[in-house]
Formats: sequence, structure tokens, C-alpha cells
Amino acid sequence: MIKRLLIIVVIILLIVIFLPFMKNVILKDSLNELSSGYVEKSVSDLKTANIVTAVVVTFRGLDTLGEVTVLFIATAGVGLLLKRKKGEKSKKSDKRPASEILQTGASFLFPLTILFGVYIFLHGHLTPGGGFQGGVIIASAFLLLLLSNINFQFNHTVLHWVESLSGAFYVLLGLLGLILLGSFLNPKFLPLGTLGTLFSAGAVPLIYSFIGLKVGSELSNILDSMRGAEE
Amino acid sequence: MRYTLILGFILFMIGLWAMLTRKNLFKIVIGFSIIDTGVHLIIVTIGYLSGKTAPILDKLVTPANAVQKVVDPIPSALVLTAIVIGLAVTALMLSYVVRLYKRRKSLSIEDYRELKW
Amino acid sequence: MVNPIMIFILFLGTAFLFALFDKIHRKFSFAILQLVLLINTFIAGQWLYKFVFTSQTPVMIFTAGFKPPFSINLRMGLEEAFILFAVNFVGLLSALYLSKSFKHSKVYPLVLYLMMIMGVNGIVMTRDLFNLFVFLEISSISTYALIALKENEQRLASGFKYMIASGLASVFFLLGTIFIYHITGTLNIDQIITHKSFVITSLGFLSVFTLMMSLIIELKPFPANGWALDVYQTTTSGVVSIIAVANSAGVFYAFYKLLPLIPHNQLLFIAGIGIVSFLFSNLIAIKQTDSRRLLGYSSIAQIGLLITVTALTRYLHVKSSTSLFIISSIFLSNFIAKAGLFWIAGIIKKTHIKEWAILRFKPGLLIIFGVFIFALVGIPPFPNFWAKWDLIRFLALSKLHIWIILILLGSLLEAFYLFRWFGSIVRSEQNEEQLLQPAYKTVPIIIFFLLLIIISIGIPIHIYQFDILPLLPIVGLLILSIFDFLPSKLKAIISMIIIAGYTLYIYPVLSGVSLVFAFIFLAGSFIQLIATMSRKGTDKGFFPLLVGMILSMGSLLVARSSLEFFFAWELMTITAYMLVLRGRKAEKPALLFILFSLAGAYLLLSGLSYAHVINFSLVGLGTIPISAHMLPITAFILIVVAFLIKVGAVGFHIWLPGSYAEAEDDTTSFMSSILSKTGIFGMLILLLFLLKMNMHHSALFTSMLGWIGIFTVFFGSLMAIFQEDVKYLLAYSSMGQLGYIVLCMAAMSHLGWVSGLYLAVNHLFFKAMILLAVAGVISRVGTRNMYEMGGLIKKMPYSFISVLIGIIALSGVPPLSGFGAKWLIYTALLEKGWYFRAGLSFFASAIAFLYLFRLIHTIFLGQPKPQHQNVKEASPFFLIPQFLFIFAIMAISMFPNLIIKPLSTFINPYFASTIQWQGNTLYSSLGYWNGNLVMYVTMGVFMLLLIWLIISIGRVQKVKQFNIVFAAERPFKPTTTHFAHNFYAHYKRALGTFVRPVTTGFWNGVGEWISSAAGSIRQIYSGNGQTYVLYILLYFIVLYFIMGGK
Amino acid sequence: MITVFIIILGIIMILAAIIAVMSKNLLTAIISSGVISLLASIIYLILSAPDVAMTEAAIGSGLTTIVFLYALSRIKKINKEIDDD
Repeated sequence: MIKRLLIIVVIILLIVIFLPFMKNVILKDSLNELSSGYVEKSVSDLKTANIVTAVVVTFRGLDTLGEVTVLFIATAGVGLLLKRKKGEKSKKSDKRPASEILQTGASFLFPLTILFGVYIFLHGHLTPGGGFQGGVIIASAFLLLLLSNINFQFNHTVLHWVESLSGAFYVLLGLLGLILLGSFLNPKFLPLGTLGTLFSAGAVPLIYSFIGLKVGSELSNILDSMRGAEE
Repeated sequence: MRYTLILGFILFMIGLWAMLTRKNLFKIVIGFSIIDTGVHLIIVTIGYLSGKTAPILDKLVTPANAVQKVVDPIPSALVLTAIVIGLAVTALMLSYVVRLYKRRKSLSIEDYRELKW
Repeated sequence: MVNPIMIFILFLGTAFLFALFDKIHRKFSFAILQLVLLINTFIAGQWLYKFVFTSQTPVMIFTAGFKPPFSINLRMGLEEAFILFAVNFVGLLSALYLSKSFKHSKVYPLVLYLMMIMGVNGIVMTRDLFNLFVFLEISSISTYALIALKENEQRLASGFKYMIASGLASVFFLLGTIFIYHITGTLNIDQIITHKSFVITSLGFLSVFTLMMSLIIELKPFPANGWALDVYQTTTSGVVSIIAVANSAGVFYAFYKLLPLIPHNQLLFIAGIGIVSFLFSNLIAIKQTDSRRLLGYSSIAQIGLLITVTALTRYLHVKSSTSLFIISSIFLSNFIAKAGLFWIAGIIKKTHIKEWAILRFKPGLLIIFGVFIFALVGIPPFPNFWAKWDLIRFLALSKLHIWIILILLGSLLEAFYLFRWFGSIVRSEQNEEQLLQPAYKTVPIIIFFLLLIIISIGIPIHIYQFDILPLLPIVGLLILSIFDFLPSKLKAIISMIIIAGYTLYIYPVLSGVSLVFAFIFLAGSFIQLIATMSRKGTDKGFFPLLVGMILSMGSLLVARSSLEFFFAWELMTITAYMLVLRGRKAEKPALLFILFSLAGAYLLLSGLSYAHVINFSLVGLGTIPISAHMLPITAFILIVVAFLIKVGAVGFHIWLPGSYAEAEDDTTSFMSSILSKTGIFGMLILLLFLLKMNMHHSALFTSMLGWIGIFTVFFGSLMAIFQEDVKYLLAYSSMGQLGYIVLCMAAMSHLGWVSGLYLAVNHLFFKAMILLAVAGVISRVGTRNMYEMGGLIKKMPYSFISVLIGIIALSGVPPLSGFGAKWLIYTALLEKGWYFRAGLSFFASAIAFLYLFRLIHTIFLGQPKPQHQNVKEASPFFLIPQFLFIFAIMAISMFPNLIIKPLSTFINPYFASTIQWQGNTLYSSLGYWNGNLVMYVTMGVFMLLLIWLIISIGRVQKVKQFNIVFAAERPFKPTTTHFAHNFYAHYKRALGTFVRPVTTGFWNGVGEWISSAAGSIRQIYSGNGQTYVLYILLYFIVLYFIMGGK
Repeated sequence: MITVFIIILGIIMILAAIIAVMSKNLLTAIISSGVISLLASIIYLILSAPDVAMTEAAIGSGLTTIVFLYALSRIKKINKEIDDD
């Protein structure tokens, strides 16, 4: 009871401490120097219509690489904790298999969903969305299969190849920027094209695609591990 | 949008409350993800400029007037990263919960305190 | 030069492809992992080399083709290169260490391991606030996962606690970051720092506070750190060594990077956070029995110290190169030692610290363990020593007294539990056990050990410009270590040669009083080394330590600066500690010895730091003009107490009897007759300063010193008479004799100093003689209790002679040199007008006679014990030095001017002489003393008695031992009913009040109080992860209000 | 108008959060926390951050919830194994 009281006091005090965050923040109505610089540069220097994408993939590309890495680490961590070693026996699931309609529906929807995911990350530099969102959609396609078929097994080899290669290509594209233009993750080594078209923004769509594939395979992997699949 | 700012902090505090008082490991993880959501909301609010539109060029937002028309893209970019990191941490926490439960068949944090002093 | 960004490319490129590599073979993927770490170590090393040895300036690396703040940039400078080199290197070694675990695990741990190291690399290099967050997350998320390597229940539980605590911290980081962005409009750290004036607003302060608190919580400050300790306790060795050093290094560097955001007036609070953590972690560690948890507390303490030092040096605006040196030295000591110790923990595979005793059978590993522990404590020449020296100096200059006290107090606590651990291993009685030392586990440890040694030798030479002279003790120690396989006799000869050579080498520098002490330290050791030839076999370890100790005493004489003096002082302390620890029951005494010695050393250190002179040494004294303000009162008091501890002055003496008595028998003789005089030597330097400065309060000080001296005499003698153990008796006797010397020195007169030095030399002769004789006796009879001896006069006549002469010389009866000493002392005291003190010392002499009488009476006279029927005379190696000393005593007894004349001339420069010589007669204002005459008269009287005895010998009736004519019963077995047991019990009634263990009681009380405080404080770590989260929040709140948040 | 909408959304979110924290049923709690994220993504849309909105909807409310559900089902499975033994 005393502890409960203490917790209440702590929370109240925290609110008091955080009051300046809520009260003293002056909400702005114009962009600051940095962000207006971003807006200008992404239009003029990068030809990227979606400025958030320009920021994510280019200006703060190192963050994004780190972010992909975080997911990658989480995949490894979840795998370490939850994947069963090969041969470790598991109780046969006694769940009833999903109905035929669901199974058929899922196998029909699967390629469509994948396509949709690909579309999202290919257009990441033009419209909202991009690698992460597209990746999640791809993962959800796999989820669909997992849900509709209890005994479904991923083709792990393909998944590994996709995950590994997309990550490696991402780094490689960054490296190309370093070799060709002198700075890591510089996407301007490909032609910039015209603003607003698919083939614009240099290597941005390419990079975002690899991010999408990487994120998609990583998330699928996490889901697979959470389900308790074999290594 | 001070309301969303305040909303973010309220979520933060509710999550904290869960982390401090709920014994169930699941609830603690849920509390953590509520905190995360709250913080993300705060970050996005910081980037919002009232009356402005998304930082994507289209027919209305042209290269010429973009600077006057869009909200700050930086917080959005940061939140994207933060959301993904949040998912990673949550997934890992849940894996720990599953493993712990497998070992001791208990979800109460009070049962995991033989390490002390 | 390789672009530092290649480090990331290598890490990520391989990590992403790792699953494919692993499909080929685990050996292949593991080789790739090591290759990556190796190359990255090399890249960082290359930059480090450039920064250290060329005039390379820091470089900024831009990404994405835009200039910051638009893009994220990285920095590669000296600090970064240094940490990256260390981190990647430890990563490489720890990977090797883990190779077996990696071989049998899934592929994931390898990937996680790579990413953990990469995260730290990123944290160190990035100059972008949000990018810092990402890398912090990378390193902590991979740590979360790796904790589960070789999963068990405890690891999982600790990992979960870690996640919720650290997760909360990262939320704080995110909050701070976004609001700082909101205020400053940038995420670039350098830009934020240039705009740092925003911190004065309440919002700005809160943002920076939240941000910094996140990092501080990740640095595991007391008390918001329960989760961290669990992780240290449970995680597998190879991983925890990385968490404890590499991860902490990264977070610490992030903290270091952002520290400029803290306003100047708040820096002391940050330092306070560190010092609280340092003190309390060390305090609680005292109570730990789990080795890893203990190491965990020690890690946290060291990080606390780093925080304090970083904040303080910034607060004081210490020159950046100096502060960098201090910080990096502390950092490095902990880095190397802690990684090494955690690795060793993985070989031992035992949790309880007592179970580490199996190390005793692995001398190599034991030495490495010891070196790591010494490095943590800051024994010279390890980096921590130099850091402490510089640090305390700066703090003293800036008058931050309380910080000096706290830092040294914490260090003492740390020394206590580490040395206790070390001692318990060396002296344990556990049986040998099988211990697997696979190469992949030992190689990393050895590499780090060698690295530590190289750095430790490099620092004095390159940074402090030491020439070979002050390092000679270490050289001597190493030479003897190389020859350690030889038999003892040979090693004793080598040691003698080294000491003779050393003496010749330093002889030109010696003059005046230092000659006297050189005689005591070096010639005295030289002669006593003969006795060590009696050691059997190879007796590993003894001679290196002994030579190290002797040469460090020599180093004290020729030290040219305070630093060299202190360096030699600490070296002497640690070698002496190791020698004491060799005694069979010496675990506790040795711990007391090192504790008091270190306390003394810390007092000396702070005293020297407060002194406005960097030449506190006998050589240095001559080279500078002395002015009145060089030694403020604080400095004087601190230094004098340090030396009083060394001589075992009353109140600080409790370490003395035990460590003298429990050390090996020949070691005792070195310690008592030689080592104790180093305190006198130090005091002499101090008094010389006092003299030359003409200080205002000097009369008061010296008078106090005199009182301390006389009480030491009185108390030491009194304690000596009640001892049953002959070595305890002699130890207390030493204490008393040293008291006389202090008393004489305090007189601050020509005669006082002459008598003090005279007694010092004389004490060397007779105490070495008696102790060696006693050592010989003990070696034959196998006991130290006097009542178990008796009648040895016939078995060991030579030893008897030397003890007899020794006690005559000691007690101060005519005709031997002791008489002269006493005469000089009384004359000096009376001349000074210290009548009461003279009276007391006279009384103490009478007491001394009691215990000395007992020495002869109980050991050599009386009835021999049946079990000693076949006892033979002691080994000639014991006897030779004794007779050399007898010869010396005879010589100076006959011709006192042999010694008093030179002493008098040595002291002439400081005091006007009040004594004159006429032939062999010494005249003082109060009388005269003629050594020859005294000798002749006494000899004459003695002869007369002898003749009378011989004449009357006809009436002597020979009695066999068990003839019961003269006794009521047949004394068959000597038991405690032996008449010599508790011989002076009746005096106890009269004098008991003086020997009640008040001092011991006081120090025991202190010990118990500390221990119970530690016991109750550690209760806060309840083991409940939620409670730990609550602590973090409370910590946050309390600090916010303390630091004056609005 | 938008302000009112946000306030209503906010109140629902707070209620969902309270349910997520207080509910005895883990499934309810998980679903409620998913609802919070979903509503948050609507707010992001209002705040002109469509990228974030998409991500929050997909990851925050979608994937995270699924991960939670998987974990819960694993735990139930472990329980079942105990019952079987």
C-alpha cells in the first residue's frame, strides 16, 4: 500500500516535472532553417517528391541503415530465443486446419499483397509510404499464409537469401556513393531524373526497394520465430 | 495542437503506471508500448505546423511554394525510426516473456527476484 | 588512411551476409567475424597512431553528400580512435574467448555480437543526436539478446529487468532529443553545443536534463542500477566482459560528448552523481560473496569515478591534454582489468569468491589476477596510479577538499575488498582441483595482461619523463622473476649482487643523512640477505619481492621529486604487503597492513598535493629555495600522519604486531629492522622542510610529535611484556623503539637528531640480531610460544650469545651501544627541557627490561623440553649475519665516535652542534660519555664477578633435568601451567588499564559499522524489476529537484 | 471541428489505454493497445504525417499486435503441454 502511494507520488511529481514540456512549448507555424533547407534540397538536389523519404533515405540515411540493423538484430534476438534447434521435437499442433475457402483465398491474396507491398516501396519517393511500410505489407502476406495453413513452412533458404542480399545491396549502394561521389549513402550516382516520376531521385527508389525487401523478410522471420518454427 | 502533446504525455503516464504496478509481464510490455506510442505522438506533434500539409510534392504543393506549405519532415523521419525500434524492443521483450514462462510457468514479475543485494 | 565509415560498411556488410557465410561452415563464418574485428581494430589503431605520433587533426566524415547539419556526420579524433581501438580489440579477444560457445550455438549470437560492437563504434563516432539514439539502441538491443546466450532462468530474469530499465532510459533520451530539436532546430551535436545558452530556460533545462539522465541511467549509477548488477552476475563471461567494458565505454563516451551541454554551475552535481555511485558501490561490494556481482559493483564504482573525474576536470577547466590523460588512465585500468577479471571468472567457473582459491595452484593465472587487482586499486606503475596522482593534485590546487576525501575513501574501500579477495586466495587451504585452461580462453587474458604491462611501463617513461633510476626497483623485481627457477641460495647471491650494484650506482647521489639511511636500507639488507640462504628449494616469489622492496627503499633516498618519492613509497608498500602475505597465517594481518599502508599512502598523496612544492624528497630539498608557504598546515599534518602510520605510532599501530609477527621469520627481521625506518626517513624530510620554512606553529607540532613518540614507546613496551608469542613481543618492542626515534627527531635539536639516527642504526643492529636469532630458534623448535621453549642455551649457544648481546644493546645498560643511545636520548630531552617526557621514557626503559629479561630467561634458560632433546644450533646462514651485527655493535660500543662523529657532521648543516669531542669522550652540556671507559669499567666488573663465580664453582651441585629434589612435582609436559606462561600476569593488575585494547576496539568498531552499513544499504536491491524502475524514476525526480529544475 | 475530433479520439485512446492496463483478460488488453496505435495513426494523418500514419497503422497496430498474440498463444501452448504431461 505504501508502495502504491509512492508510485502515485512519483507519477504526480513526474507530471509536475514534465509540465514545461506541455506548457512552455511554443508551437511553431513555420519551418526552421534546417527543415526548410531539407525541403529545398530534396526538391532541387535530389528530385524527391516525398520529402520525408528524402530525409529518411538520404539526409539521415545512416539512421535508416541503423534502423534496418535494429530490425535485423531483433530478428536474430527473437531467433536466438524462440527458434527451436533443428530436430528439436515439437508437439504436433492439434488445431484444426483452416477451411478450404480461407486457404484458397489466402493463396490467391498472397501474390496480390506482395505486389502491393512492392508498389508501396517503389513509390516511396513519390507518395506516402516506402520501404518500411511496403516491407510490413510483404510480411503481412506471409502472415496470411501462416494463418491460413498451420503447418506451413517458410522456404527458409529463399528468405535468407532475400534478407542477406537485400541488406548487402543496401550497403553496397551506400558504398557506391562513397566510391563514386565521396560520401557514404549518397544516392546521386544515378541520374536524378525529373521530379515526380518513378525514375527520379537517383538511387533513392532502389535503396528504398532493398530496404523494403530487407524489412519484409526480417519481419516475416520474426513472425516465423514467434510462431516457434525450426531454425 | 497542444492537445495531442498533452495526450502523448497522458499515454506516457498511463504506460508508466502499468510498468510500475502491473505484476503481469505481459502488462509491463504493454505498458512499455503505450509509453512508446505516447512519445511518438509527442514527436509528431512537435513537427506539426498548424494549417500545413504533408511534406509531399503534388499538384498543390509545388517546388516553389513547398517551404511555405508543408509541415516539418524531420520529426516524421525520426518517428519512422522510433516506431521500428519500438517494435524490435517489444518483440524481444515478448520473446523473453515466453522463455521465462517456459522455464518457470509464471507471468508474475514478483517470481523472478532471487537475484538481489 | 582508411575512411572510418569503412568500419560500419565492414560490420554491416558481413553481418547482413552472415547467414549465407554460415551456410558454408561455422568455421568460415567465425573466421569472417574475427577478420572484421581485426580489420576494424587495425583501422582504429592506424588512426590512433596518426593522432598520437603525428600532428594529425581530427577529421569529420560527412555522409549522403551533404554538409551537416543536413546530413549525419561522424568524427574521428584522438578520443574516438582511442576508444574504438580499445573496443574493437576487446571485441576481437572476447570473440576468441567465446569461440567454443559460438561454435555450438545457433548463428544468431555471432551476428548479435558483431552488431553490439558496431553499436558502440557508432555511439562513439556519430555527431548527431538522433543517430546517437539509434546506435545506443543497436548496442543495447543486441546486448538484451546476447544476455540470453547459453540461456538459463537467471539470465532471462536479469535480461528482462535490464530491458525494462534500459527501455525506459531510451524513452527519456528520445524525449530529450525531440525537445532539444524543437528549441534549437538542429540535431547536430556540435551545433547544439554552440547554442547551449538555451539551457537556462526551464524547457531547455528539462530537455537537457532528461537527455543526460538517460545516459547517466545507462551508466548504472547507484542506486538506480539493480538491474545492471543482476546482468553482471549472471551473464556468461565472454559477453559480460564486453558489456562491462565495451558497452560502458560507448555510453560513457556519449556522456562525455554531451557533457558540454551541462552548465558550468551544474557540473558539480554531475560529479556528485558519480561519487555517490563510486562510494556506495564500493561499500556494498564489501558484503559480496558472489565473484561476478562483486566485479559488477566494482565496475559500477569505476564508472562512477569516471563520471566524477570527467565532470570535475571540466569544472576546473583542466587543460584538455591533462584531463584526457587522467580520464583515459582510469578508463583504461578498468577496461583492461575488468575484462580480464571477467574472463578469469569464466575459467574458474565458481561463483563464491572463496572458491576462487583454486587459483592458488595456477601461479601464472594468479599473478595475472593479482596484477589486474593492483591495476584497479592504482598501485604503481599501473595507469590508475598516475591518474590519481594528477587528479588529487588538481583537486588540491582548487581546494576541492571534500572531493579528495571522498575519492580516496572510496578507493580505500575498493582496495579493501579486492585485497581481501586476493589475500584469501593466496592463503586459502583449499585442495587442488582440476582447472581447465583452454588456450582460447587464456590467450585473451594473457594479451590483456601484457598490454597492461606495456602501458604501465610506457606511461612513466613517455609522459612523466622518468629515467631509469626510479624504475630500478621494478627492473630488479623483474630480473629476479626471470631467475626465479634457481635455488634460493643462488637467488640470494644474485640479490646481494644487485643490491651491491644498486648501492654503487646511487652512491654518488648520496650525502649527509641519506648516507645513514642508505646504510640502514641497503647495507642492512645486504647482510640480512645472508640469512635468506637458509631457505630451502626454490621458494618462488620471495626474492623478486624482497629485491623490489629493498630497491624501492633505496629509491626513496634518491627520489628527486614528490612524484618519484611517492612512486617509490607505494612500490615499497605493495612489495612489503606481498611479503607479509607469504606468512602462513598472514591473511588478516596482511590485509590490515595493506589497508593502513594504503590509507597512509593516500594521506601522503593528499599531503603532497596540498604542498606548494613538487620536490618533496631529500634530493629535491637541496635544489630549491625553501619559502615559508610551501607546506601549509594541512599538508604538514597529512604527511606526518602518513609517516606515523608507517612507524606504527600509537593509535595507528594495530596493523603492526600482526604483520610483523605473522610474516615469515626472516621477512620479519627485514620489516622490523629496516622497513620501519622508512617512516623515520620521511619524517626527517618533513622536519627539514619545517626547519627551513621557519613555520609559525612548528614548536607546537614538534611538541605534539614528541608526545606521540613517547606514548608509542610507553605503549609498545607495555604491550610487549604481556606477549606469549616471541615474535609479537619483538614486534611491540620494535614499535617502542621506533617511538624513541620519533621522540628524538621531534626534539628538533642537534643532539636529538644525532641520538635519533644513532638509535636508528643501533636498532637495525640489535633488532636484526635478535630477530634472526629467534628465527633460527623457531626454525629448530617449530613454535613461537616462549613457554614451549626453554633451556636452549646448551643446544643453541651462538643464538643465545647473540640474543644476550642484543638485549644488552637494546635495554640500554652498560657497556654496549644501547647505553650510549639512552644517554644521548636523555641528554637530548633534558637539554630540550622535556623533563616529563624524559621521565616517561626512563620508566619505559625499565618496562623494556622486563620483556627482554623474559626473552633470555624463558627461551634459553630454565629446563629444556623433552621434545627439544635433539635440537641443533641454528643454520650458519642465520648465525653469520648475527655475528656481523655483533661485531658492529662491539665496534660502536668501544668507539662511539665511529658513528656519532659522522652523524654529528651530517646534522651540522641543520643545527648548531651542542656536543664536543675530546679523544673518545663525548661532552654535552649535561655530562660526558666515554665509550671506551664504560666498556673497560663494565668489563672489569664483569671479570671480577666471573672470577668470583669460578672460585666458588666447587660448591655447585649438578642437577639433572628430572631430578625432583628441588621441585614438588616432576615437570613432564610443558603446558600452560608452565611457570613462564603469562609470566607477568601480576603486572597486569597494575598496568592493565594501559593495555586494554582501546585502539583495536575503535578500529574494529569502524570496521563493523562500515560492514553493517553496507549490509543494510544493499537491502534496497530487492530483486524486483519493477522496484528498480521505480528507483530510476525516483532518482530522476530527486536529481531534478536537487539540480534546481524550475 | 478538427480539435473536437482530436479530443474525442484522445478520450477514446485514454480509455483504451486504461482498459489495456487494467483489464484482467490479456487478449482484451492486447487488442486495446492495438486500438491505441490505430487511433494514433488517425491523429498522425490529421497532423499531416501520412508516412508516419501508415507506419503506425502497419507496425504499431498491426504487427505489434500480432507479435503480442503470437506470444500469448505460445504461452497458452506451454500451458497445454503442462496439462498434457
